[in-house]
Amino acid sequence: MYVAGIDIGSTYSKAILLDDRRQVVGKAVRRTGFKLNQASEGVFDELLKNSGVTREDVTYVAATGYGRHTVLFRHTQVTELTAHAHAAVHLFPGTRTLLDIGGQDIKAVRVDGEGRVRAFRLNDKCAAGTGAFLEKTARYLGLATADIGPYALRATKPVEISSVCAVFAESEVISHLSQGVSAEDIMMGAMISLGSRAIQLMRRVGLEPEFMLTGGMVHNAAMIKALEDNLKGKFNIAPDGLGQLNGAMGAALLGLRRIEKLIAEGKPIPPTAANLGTTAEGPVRRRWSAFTPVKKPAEPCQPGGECPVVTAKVTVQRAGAAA
Amino acid sequence: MSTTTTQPATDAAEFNMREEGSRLMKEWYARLSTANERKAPVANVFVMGNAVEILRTFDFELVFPEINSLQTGVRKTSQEYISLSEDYGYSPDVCSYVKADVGLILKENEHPAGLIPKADLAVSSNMCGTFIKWAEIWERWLKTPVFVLDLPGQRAAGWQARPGDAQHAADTRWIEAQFKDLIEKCEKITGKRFDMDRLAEVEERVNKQVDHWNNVMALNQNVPAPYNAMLDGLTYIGIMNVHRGTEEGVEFMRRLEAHTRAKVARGEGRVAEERFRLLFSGTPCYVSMRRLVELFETWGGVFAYSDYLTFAAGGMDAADMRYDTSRPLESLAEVTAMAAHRGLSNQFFAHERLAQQIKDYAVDGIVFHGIKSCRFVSSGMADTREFLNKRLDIPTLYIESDLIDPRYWSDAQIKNRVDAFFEALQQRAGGAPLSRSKTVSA
Amino acid sequence: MKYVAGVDVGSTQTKAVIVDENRNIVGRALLDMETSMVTVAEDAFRAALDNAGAAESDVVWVAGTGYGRYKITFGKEQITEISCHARGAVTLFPLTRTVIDIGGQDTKAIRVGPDGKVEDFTMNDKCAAGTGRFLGAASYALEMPLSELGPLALKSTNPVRITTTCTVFAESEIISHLAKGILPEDVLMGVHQAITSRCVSLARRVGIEPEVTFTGGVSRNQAMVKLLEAQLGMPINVSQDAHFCGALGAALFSHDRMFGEGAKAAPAMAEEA
Amino acid sequence: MNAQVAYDHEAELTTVLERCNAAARDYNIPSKSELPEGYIGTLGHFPVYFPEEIVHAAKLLPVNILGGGNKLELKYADARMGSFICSICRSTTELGLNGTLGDMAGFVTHPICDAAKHLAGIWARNLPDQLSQILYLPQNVNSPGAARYIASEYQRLRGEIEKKIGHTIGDEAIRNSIQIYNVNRRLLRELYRIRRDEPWKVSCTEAYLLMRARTRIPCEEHNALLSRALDAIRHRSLPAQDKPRIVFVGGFCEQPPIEMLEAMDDNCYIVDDDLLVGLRWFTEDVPETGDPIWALAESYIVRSEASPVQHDENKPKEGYLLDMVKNAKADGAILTAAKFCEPGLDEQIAWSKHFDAENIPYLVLEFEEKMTSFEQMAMQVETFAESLLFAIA
Ligand SMILES: Nc1ncnc2c1ncn2[C@@H]1O[C@H](COP(=O)(O)OP(=O)(O)O)[C@@H](O)[C@H]1O
Ligand SMILES: Nc1ncnc2c1ncn2[C@@H]1O[C@H](COP(=O)(O)OP(=O)(O)O)[C@@H](O)[C@H]1O
Ligand code: SF4
Ligand code: SF4
Ligand code: SF4
Repeated sequence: MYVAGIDIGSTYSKAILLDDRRQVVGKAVRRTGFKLNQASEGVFDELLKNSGVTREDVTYVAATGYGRHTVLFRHTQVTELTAHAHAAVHLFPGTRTLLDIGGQDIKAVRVDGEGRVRAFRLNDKCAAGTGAFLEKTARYLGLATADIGPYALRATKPVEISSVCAVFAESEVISHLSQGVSAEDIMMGAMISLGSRAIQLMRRVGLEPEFMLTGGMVHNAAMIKALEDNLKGKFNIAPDGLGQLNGAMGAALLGLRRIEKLIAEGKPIPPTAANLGTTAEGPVRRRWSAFTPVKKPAEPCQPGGECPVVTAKVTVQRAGAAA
Repeated sequence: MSTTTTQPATDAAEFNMREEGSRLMKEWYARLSTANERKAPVANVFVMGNAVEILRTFDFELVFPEINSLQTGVRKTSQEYISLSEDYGYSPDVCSYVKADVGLILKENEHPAGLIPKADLAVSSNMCGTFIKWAEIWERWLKTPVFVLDLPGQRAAGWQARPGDAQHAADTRWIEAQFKDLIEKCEKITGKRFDMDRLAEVEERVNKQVDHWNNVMALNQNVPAPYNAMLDGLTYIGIMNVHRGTEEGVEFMRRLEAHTRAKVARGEGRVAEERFRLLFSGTPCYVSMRRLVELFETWGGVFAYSDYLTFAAGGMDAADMRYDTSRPLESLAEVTAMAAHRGLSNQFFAHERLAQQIKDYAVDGIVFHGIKSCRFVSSGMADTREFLNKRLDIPTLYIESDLIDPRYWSDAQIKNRVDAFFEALQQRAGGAPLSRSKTVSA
Repeated sequence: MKYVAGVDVGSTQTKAVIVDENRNIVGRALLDMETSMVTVAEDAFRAALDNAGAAESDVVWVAGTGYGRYKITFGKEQITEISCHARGAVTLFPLTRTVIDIGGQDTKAIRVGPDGKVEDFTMNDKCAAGTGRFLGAASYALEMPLSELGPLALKSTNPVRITTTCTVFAESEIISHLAKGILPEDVLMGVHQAITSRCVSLARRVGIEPEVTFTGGVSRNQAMVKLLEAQLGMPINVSQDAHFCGALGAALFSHDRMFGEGAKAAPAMAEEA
Repeated sequence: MNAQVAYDHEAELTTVLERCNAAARDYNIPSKSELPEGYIGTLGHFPVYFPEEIVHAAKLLPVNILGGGNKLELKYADARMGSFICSICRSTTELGLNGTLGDMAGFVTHPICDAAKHLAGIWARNLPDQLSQILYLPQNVNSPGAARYIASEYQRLRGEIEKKIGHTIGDEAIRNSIQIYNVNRRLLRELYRIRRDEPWKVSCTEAYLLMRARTRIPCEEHNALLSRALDAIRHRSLPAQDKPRIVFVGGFCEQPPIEMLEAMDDNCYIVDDDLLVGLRWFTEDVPETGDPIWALAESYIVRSEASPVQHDENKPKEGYLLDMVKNAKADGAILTAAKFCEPGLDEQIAWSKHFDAENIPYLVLEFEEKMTSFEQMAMQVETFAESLLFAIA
C-alpha cells in the first residue's frame, strides 16, 4: 500500500510517496508555474516515475500547500502548517519550533510532542522577508537560485541591506556595488537581513528548542548559517533533501494515519473529485459576501471613473433541507 | 516635597540649563531607584490629567512611565525594550511608549537611568485612551491598583465650558467627586490622613512654576528665538512634569526665565542666523530629535514653538488657570476641568489654537509630525493641516516617524522632504532654492 | 555662449539637460542606471553636452537632483526633485497647479501656487507599489519593452483586477493571469489601473487643482495618461520633455543663479513644448 | 423529513436574511423621502455603545456608522488621516467627505479610543451643519457619582437633540423606546442562545447580518424581522457537523468583512462573539418605569457587558471572556484585532496571555475592514481547526 503526499507551494511543487511502514519510496520536486492543476499532475507523474509504481498502486493521496484544492485526485487535504508540524515531529521528535521559508511567505510554528500545531505566525503580504527577496537580489547580481548559497558563503564582510522593500533593495544593492562592496558580501548581507526577520517571527511564537528549518531554504547553506548565527542555536534539518519535502511528507503521514483508521474501522476509502468527474466542490452555504445588494451606489459615479460598486448577480441557491 | 537642598540662585548668565536640567532628572531617578527600599509610597502617573498635586501631599514618589519610555529613546536603547515586548506578543502598531514600558517590566524594571520602583498606585486618565489600556497592563500583570480619572473634555466645536456656566459646574462636581474617591484610596494605601493645607502649599508652588513657564514660552516670541522649542523645550517640559509642585521645580523655572530674559536682552538666538521660524505640531521623535533639529537648523530654521509644549505641560498655558489656594480641592477640580478642555483630548479647536500660535510666534511655517504610535496626537493632524492650508496661507510640512521606535525613521526620506520644504520656503521668500547655510552630510 | 546643466540621477534612469543663456533646451541625455551612480551621472552629462554640441568649459553651473543627487561629484549644487519637477512643469505649462510625477521608485504629487511655487507635496513611502517599478515588473513578466506596455494596454476591452499591491508578488500574479489564458492587454490594463488608483489617492492628499501636469518616466506611457485623465476627470498636460522635467528644473535653477534674478517662467520654453 | 415544511422555513429565513443583508450592507443614509414612516431624520453614532433610545424617542432614526466596507475606494480621507489610523475611522471620514452621510442630523462619537474621539472634531470642521459631538461615556464607572454623571451627559444629549429638532422629548416617549429596545435585546439574547446550544442552526454570518440590520432600520421593524427569523431558525433541520466550537472576539468596533466571517463558518462553529456588542450591551432589561434617563444611565453601569474600551474594576475582561468560553462550551477562541486599533491590540495580548495560563487554545488574527484577500486568513483558520480536531486521525 502506498500513500502520496503532494505539496503545491507558491514556487515549488513537491511530492513524496510512502509505503505502509512509513518509508520513503520516491520523491519529486518541480517548479509550480502558474497552471496549478498541471503542476499537481506533473509532479505526481514524476513521483510515480521516480518510485516505479503506477497510479493504481497509490491507495491514498493527501494534498497540502497553497494549491491543495487544485489537486483533483486528492482524497483529503490539510493546510501546510498542519502538515509541516506533523512531519517535523515525526522526523525529529524533539522539535518544538519550526521555521519554514518558502518563496512567498515565512511561517513560524510551535508544535507539541505529538506534532500538533500550538501556535503559528506568518509574515505579511510583503516580499521583504521571503525567499522572493533573496531571489530578487540574486537576480540583480546575475545569480541563479541554486548558486546563491555557495556564492554567499565566500563573503568576508557582509553588508546588511537595510531597505524594508524588496524592490528598493535593488537601489541599495547598486549603491553598495558602486562603493566597491563585493557581490558575495551583498548576497550574504541580504541573507542576514532576511535571517533576522525570520528569527523575529520565530520569537513571536516563543523560541522553544529544538528548532527545525524546512522549505526550499534548506538547500541554501549560507542562509542556514545566517539563521543559526542569529538564533545562536542549531536547526534540525531533514536528511536526503527531505527538508523541502517536509510539507508533502506531513501530508502523506497524516494520510497514512487516516487510511489505517479507515481500514481498522472497516470503512471504504472515499472517492476523489477526479473519481466523481467533478471539478470543484459545490458551495455548501450561501455566500452572503458575494452580493452587494445596494439600492444605489455608495457614492455618485464619477464621469468616466470606475464605478466602485460591483453589483454581482448571483443565482440564488436554496441551501439546507431541500437541497 | 523638597528634601534635597537647592543651590542658592546665582547670576542668570551662569545658569546652565542643560546641566541643571540633567542634574534634576538624575536626582529624580536616583530617588526612584531607592524608593522601594525606603518603603516610600510610589505612584505611576501620566503627563496629562494626573492629580499630581494630591499625590504630592501624600509624599508619593512619582514615576512617569511615559518619561521612562522616552528616555530609552533619548538614550538610544528603545529598540531593545520594544523588541522585547514585540517578542512577547505586542503588535508593531501598538504605541511604542507602552511597548518600551512592557520591555521594562520584562527586564525587571532595569532602566538605563536606574531602577524603576514598583508602584503602589497608578493614576490613569481618559485624556489619551491608551493611558487606560496601559494602566490595565499594570493592573493585570503587576496587580497595581489603578484609578482612572475621568476628565470630561470638550463636547462640541464652538463652545467651551467656562467657570460660571452649568456645564463647567457639572464637570467640576464630577471631577471633585473622583478626587475625593482618590484621596480615600491614597489614605488607605499610605495610612496617612489627607492634609488640605499641604495641598494648598503644593498648589502655591505650581502657580509660581506655571507663571514662569508661561513667561519662558512667551519669550520665544522674540526674534531671534532664544531657544529651540523642540530641543531645549523638551528639557524644560521634563522638569516641569517631574518637578511639578516642588521647590526645585519652582527654582529651575525661575532661573530659566531669568536666563532666557538675559539671552533675549543680548539679542542672542538659538541659531547663528535665524532665517525661518517654525512651529512644530505633534510629538517629538526622541530617538532622532537631534538629527531632525539639525536638518532644520542647517537651513536656518528654528522651532519657535510647539503645541506639544502646551498639552504635555498639562494644558496649563493660560494665565487664568491659577489655583485659588483658599479652597484648594474645588479649585483643583475647576482648573483640572478647564485643563482637560484645553488639552488635546479632542480635535474641536486644534486648528484655532494653532492659528493663534502662528500669530503669537510669528512663524513662517508649520511642521506636522505624525507619529505612528500615537493616535492621540496624529488622528486629527492631517485634517488640521488641510484646514489650515485652506484658511491661512501658511506653508506646512507633514512628516511621519515615531516617538522612540527607530525603525520608522527613514533618514533619506525625511531629509528629502525637509530640503524640499525649505526650498519652497525660500522660493516663497522670493529667491531661488539656494543651498542651506551650512553644509550637511548626505 | 554659456550654458547651465541639470542632472537628475534617478533610481532607474539618469537624465541630463543643457540649457543655454536664453533658457532654451539645447541638449538632452537619458541613460539607464548602471552599477555606479557617479559614472552614470558623468556619462549622462557628457552625452547631453555632445547632444548640445557644447564644450564642458562653457558650462558654468551644474545642479544635481534626484535620488542620487549627492553622488554627483562634479555638480555645484543639489536641489530636491520636488522643487525641480515643479519648476520644470511650471515652465513647460505655466498654468500648472498640480504636478504628478511617477518615476521608477517614487511617486510624488506636488501642488504649486499661481506663482509657480511649491505649496505642498507628498510622496510614497517605503513601498514600491504604485511606482514605475510596478510597470517594470510587468515588463519583466511579459518580456516586453517598457515603451510597448502602454500601447498594448490601450487595446484592452476587459481589464482584470490586480489584487496584489506588492510589486514583487504582482509579477507572479501577472504571470498567473496570463497562464489562465487572460489576454496580455487585459492584464496590462489591470496593472495600469492599479498604479493609477494608487497615484490618484496619493495625489488627492495635496488636493488636485487644474491644470495637472504629468512628469517623470511613466508619463511617456500613453495608457497611464489616459487612465489618469479618466480618474481625475480632467485633461492633463504631458510634454515630450516630461521625462526630463527634473533635470530641466535643476538646469533652470542653475540658470537663475547664473543669469537671472527671480524665477520668472520663460514663455519661450512654453512655446517650445 | 417533511421537505415541504422545512422548505417553507428555509424560504422564510432567506427572505428575512435578504432584507437584513440589504439593510446591513447599505452604507447610505435614507434621505428625507426614504425615511421609514414616522421618522423625521437620522442621527449617526459610532460604535461601541450609544443610548439609541433617546434618539429613537425623538423620532430620529439612530444609525450606527460602521465604516464603509471593503468596496469603498478612499478618495478624500487619505488626505485627512495619517497612515496609522484604523480603517473604520478612515472610511467613516470618507463617507462624510464624499457626501454619503450628508443627510444626517448629526454624528456623535464616544471616547472609546483616541481615533474615534477625534473623529467628532474632524466632523465638526468638515460638516459644520451637523450636530457633531462627543458623548462622554465615563471611563471611571467605579467612583460614586458615575451614574449621575452619565445621566447628566444623557440629559445634555437630549437637550442638544431637542434644540436640533425643535421640540421636546418626553419621558414617556423614552420609556416607550426602552420597551421596544428591551424586546430587541431579548430577541438577540435568544439568537445567541441558539448559537450556543445548536450552532449548526445558524451561522455566525447569518446571525451577524440579522443583527446588523438593526443599525439601519427602525427597531420596531427589526423586532418583527428577528421574530420571524428566530422562528425559522428553530425549525431548521441542518445536521450537526464535526467542527470545533469557537468563541470569536475582537470585532467590537471595526467590522470584520463578511468574507472573514464566512471563512470562520467554513471551519468552525462560532458559538459566541463580541460583534456589535453595543447592540447587546445590556445583560438584562432596562427598567421600563421611573426616570428613563436614570434607568439608562444606571443600567450602563450595573447591567452591562464588559468591553475592551471600557475600564471597570468590577468586570475584569479576561473573566468575562473566560465565562464566554465556558458558557458556550467552546474548544478554543479566535482573538482578533483590527489593524491599528490600539485598544483591540492591547486587549488581544491580555486575552492570549490569560488563555496561555488557562490552557485554552486560541488563534490570533489581525483583520482590516478594507481587506479583500482572505486566502491566508482562511488557511490559518483551517489550520487552527485542524489542530483542535486533528480530524484526520
Ligand atoms: N537549490 C536551492 N538553493 C537555494 N535556494 C533554493 C533552492 N531551491 C529552492 N530555494 C529557495 O526556496 C524557495 C522556495 O521554497 P519552497 O519551500 O519550495 O517554497 P513554496 O512552498 O512557497 O513553493 C525559493 O524562493 C528559493 O529561494
Ligand atoms: N519609453 C518608456 N515608455 C514607458 N515608460 C517608460 C519609458 N521609459 C521609462 N519608463 C518608465 O519610467 C520609469 C523611470 O522614470 P524616471 O522618472 O526616470 O524615474 P527615476 O527618476 O526614479 O529614475 C521606469 O521605471 C519606467 O517604468
Ligand atoms: S498614544 Fe500617545 S499620548 Fe497616548 S500613551 Fe501613547 S504616546 Fe502617549
Ligand atoms: S514594500 Fe516592497 S516588497 Fe513590500 S509590499 Fe511594497 S513593493 Fe512589495
Ligand atoms: S477600530 Fe479600534 S482604533 Fe478604530 S475606532 Fe474602533 S476602537 Fe478605535
